[in-house]
Amino acid sequence: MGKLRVVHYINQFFANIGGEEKADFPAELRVGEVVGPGLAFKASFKDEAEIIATIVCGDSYFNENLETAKAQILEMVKAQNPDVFIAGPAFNAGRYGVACGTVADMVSSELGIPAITGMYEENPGADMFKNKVLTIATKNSAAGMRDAVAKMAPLALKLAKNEKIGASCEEGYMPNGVRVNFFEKERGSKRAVKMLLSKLSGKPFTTEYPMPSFDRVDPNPAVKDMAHARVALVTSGGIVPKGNPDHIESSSASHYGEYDISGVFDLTSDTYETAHGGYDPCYANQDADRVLPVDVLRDLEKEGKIGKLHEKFYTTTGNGTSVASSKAFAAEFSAKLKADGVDAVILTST
Amino acid sequence: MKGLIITNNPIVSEKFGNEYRVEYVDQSFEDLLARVRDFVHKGYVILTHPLSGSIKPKETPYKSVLLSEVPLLTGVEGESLKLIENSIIKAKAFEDKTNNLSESVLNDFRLIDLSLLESAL
Amino acid sequence: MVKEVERAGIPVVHICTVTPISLTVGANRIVPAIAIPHPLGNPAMTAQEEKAIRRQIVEKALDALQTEVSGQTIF
Amino acid sequence: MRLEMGHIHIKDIRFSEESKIVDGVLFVCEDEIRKIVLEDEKIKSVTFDIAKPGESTRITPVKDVIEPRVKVEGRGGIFPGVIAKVDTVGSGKTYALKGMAVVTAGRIVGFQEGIIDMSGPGADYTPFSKLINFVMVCEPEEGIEPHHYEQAVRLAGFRVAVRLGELAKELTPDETKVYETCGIKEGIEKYPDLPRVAYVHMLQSQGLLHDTYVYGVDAKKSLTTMMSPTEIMDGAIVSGNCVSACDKNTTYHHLNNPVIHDLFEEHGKTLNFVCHILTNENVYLADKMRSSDWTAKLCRMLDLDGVIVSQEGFGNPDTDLIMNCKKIEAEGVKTVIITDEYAGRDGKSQSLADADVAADAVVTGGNANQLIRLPKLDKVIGTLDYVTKIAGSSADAIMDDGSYEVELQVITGATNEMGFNCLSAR
Repeated sequence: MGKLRVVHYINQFFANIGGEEKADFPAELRVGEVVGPGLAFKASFKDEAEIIATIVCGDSYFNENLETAKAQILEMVKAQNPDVFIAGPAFNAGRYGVACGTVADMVSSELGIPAITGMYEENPGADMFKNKVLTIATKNSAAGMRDAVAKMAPLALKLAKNEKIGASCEEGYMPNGVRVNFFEKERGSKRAVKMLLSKLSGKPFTTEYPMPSFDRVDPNPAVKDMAHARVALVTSGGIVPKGNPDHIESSSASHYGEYDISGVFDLTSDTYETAHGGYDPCYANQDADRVLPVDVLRDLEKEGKIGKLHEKFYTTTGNGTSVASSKAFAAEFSAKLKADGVDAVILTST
Repeated sequence: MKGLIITNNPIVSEKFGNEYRVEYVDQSFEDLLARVRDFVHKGYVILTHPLSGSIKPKETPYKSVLLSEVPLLTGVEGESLKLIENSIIKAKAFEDKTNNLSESVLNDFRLIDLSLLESAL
Repeated sequence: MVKEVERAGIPVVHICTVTPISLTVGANRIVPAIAIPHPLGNPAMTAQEEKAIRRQIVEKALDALQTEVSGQTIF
Repeated sequence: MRLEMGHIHIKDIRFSEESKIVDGVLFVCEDEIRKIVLEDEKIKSVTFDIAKPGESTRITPVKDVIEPRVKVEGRGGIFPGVIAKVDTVGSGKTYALKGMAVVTAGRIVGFQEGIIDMSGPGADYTPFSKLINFVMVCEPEEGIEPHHYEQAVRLAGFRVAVRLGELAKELTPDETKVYETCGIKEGIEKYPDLPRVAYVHMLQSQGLLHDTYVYGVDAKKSLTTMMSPTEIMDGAIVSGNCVSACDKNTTYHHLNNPVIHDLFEEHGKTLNFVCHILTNENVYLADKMRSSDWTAKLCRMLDLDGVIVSQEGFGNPDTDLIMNCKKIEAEGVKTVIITDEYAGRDGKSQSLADADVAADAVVTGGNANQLIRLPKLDKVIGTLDYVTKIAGSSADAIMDDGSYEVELQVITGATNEMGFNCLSAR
């Protein structure tokens, strides 16, 4: 069959259009053109693959018109129908990295076309997308272009040919939480002795299984004027309207619920219940206020102790739901709460 | 009574029925762990590891767990809850292989589960 | 979940039973709840007593939201 | 303690009228060996077979793998407190028959553990596909209780390995290696500026089919203890564990403990290999607290700088492993832990049943849930009717071409947690 078909996504800087001052450059499809880093990919592909089109898009244009830019780029890629989609490499450019991750994730999840990107591990886009898109770890500047392409090109070909992808340290992509077996050159005990000697002498070493780390987030400043604050309720205790209209699963929830409680002053056994499968549900089903204190907050609202109880509350079942999905739910509804002008959140969990 | 045994293994409840308080539940491996969690939520402390034995969860249908005789007055014991929640997550990672097991195989699994519990009594 | 609310710039208080779990989950403002199946209530009490207990917990949560904290703090 | 270990390379194994070793070929008299096995009336019958690397042969269900050795000089005999009488071993001279093993196989309990494929993709995942295996397939007497029958097969395996080892007593080894460790004070004086390092060896100890024996003593009955790293080379530790084929330590693993070997390689050069600490993995949580407290206390009392910790088994021992790691690090002693992972068939589940930030240096033997297709092989030594029941394989595991799609956890030694293999994961 012919050469594998590749579509390459780059920003205004790598397309030699300009720097920040040209970041509003709108998304543009250049069919049959190989631009900037594309040339390095072309050299690496030799006759196995070819870049059939390059999409150029300014970082500001992308971030400020997110939905339209995403839709435009999706159409462009769909029309070209490549075997694999490459975004970047973005190195340490934050907005470009996020854009690369977003389009690569979009192309693979919505079009089913395999996609990869590459950036420096401290690029904000890395944490956001490394678990969704194969992201090659690159150096922190374009000086690392040769090394980045040397890793991205072969991985892109493997994806295009649907070949088995090796472990993160074999292929050079950032660990994405998926454990892949491979054979080391030295046996485990030898590696353990070397690792211990490095640890004892204070030299750097790389653990082969990073413990699930609990990253910290700094606390927000305190609420100054609670009497005028809009307070919202969130729970992982699975409180839902009677009958669980959106069928939130009792464990490993795949989505969260958003429900309106304007005009609701008390949760009763025939209006609310729990969908949570991780604890004895009878108490919550008798009186859901025991998990979601709507009754007390309405009193406090009446007495002027708080400004307003936000009319929407968000709920899911924290039982067995993977860290990644509960993180995604919370990121989504927190944005909504922020947009609705919520000043503080009370989160209850069982 | 010297402790609370939660088990879905008939020979465990037969053997220790009078010596220990036994909560026999005729349910699956995972449901058994959920039952243990309900007791932990009431303040009972776990005394034997819910994933004892290298026979994998849902490869053997049987599991027996020893809990403290009485619940703590101060509410849920953090370590026990962490232990049972992690055990439930781990058990989920395994395929259920307990359908159509012959009686002799089930009998051996019951014996092993009993021996694992006995090593702690 | 509590970390994502904090990350979005909204002060958040986590009412939960087992503080070690919420410590590992990374909450900054923590108010201990009564029990897992009924974090803000106690079925053994009368309805009035139960609502009074609930109010105490919610008020403590509101206090926590109005208190500056530098790291994980149990109220 | 000083031990001279002589290696005698076995090139081939053949049946013959008289058991002897000539020019690296082991001749075995089947009747003589059968008598040794059937000394125990709980074993009804035994059949023998030989499996060589590269043959289209599958051995299953495998219970234990043992390397024949013999004490030539020095105190005690091989497998002290089990076969030989109790005496402190680990000094003098010992010979080992290398390149071969005695493999005990046959039904012990309803389900069955462990496959060794001598060729095909399965061979890459077990060290025993590289050895010439002398396989003994046992059948139980009617009505024998599993406890007693498991012990009978275990001891029969050791008796055969000891008998074969004795054949080498008068030979001269092809190669000799000397292992020497010294007392605490002597070590400090001899290696004043080398870091003091020990091996914390967690032994499976949870009950029937899950036990390990130290000088014949069931490990679950003992608090943490320590011994010279050469004692294990004379069989001071034997396996009674025949569950979870991929990460159980066979007696072969104990005799050829890789952590001890690789620490000896560095002994006197980059580190001072102080001692071999033994601790268990009991079911009872209070035992776990006691043993891990005791292990950390020993590390502190010995003024160690660092330890390597290895575990054995799934789930329950993860708790001990993390407890040991946390408490040893809290004593200011650096740790590296070796484990395997059960990260699900898709590799996305939580690998261990416990975690702690102190465990920042981990070596992994791979994900035991990884699926692998084992082709149909021409010859089976043992029985196949349990293979779909083996841990990690489901009923639909048998494909139309007779091959099996199973998890790595059914292959003996695949994800060993002492670091015996090169398999890893990221």
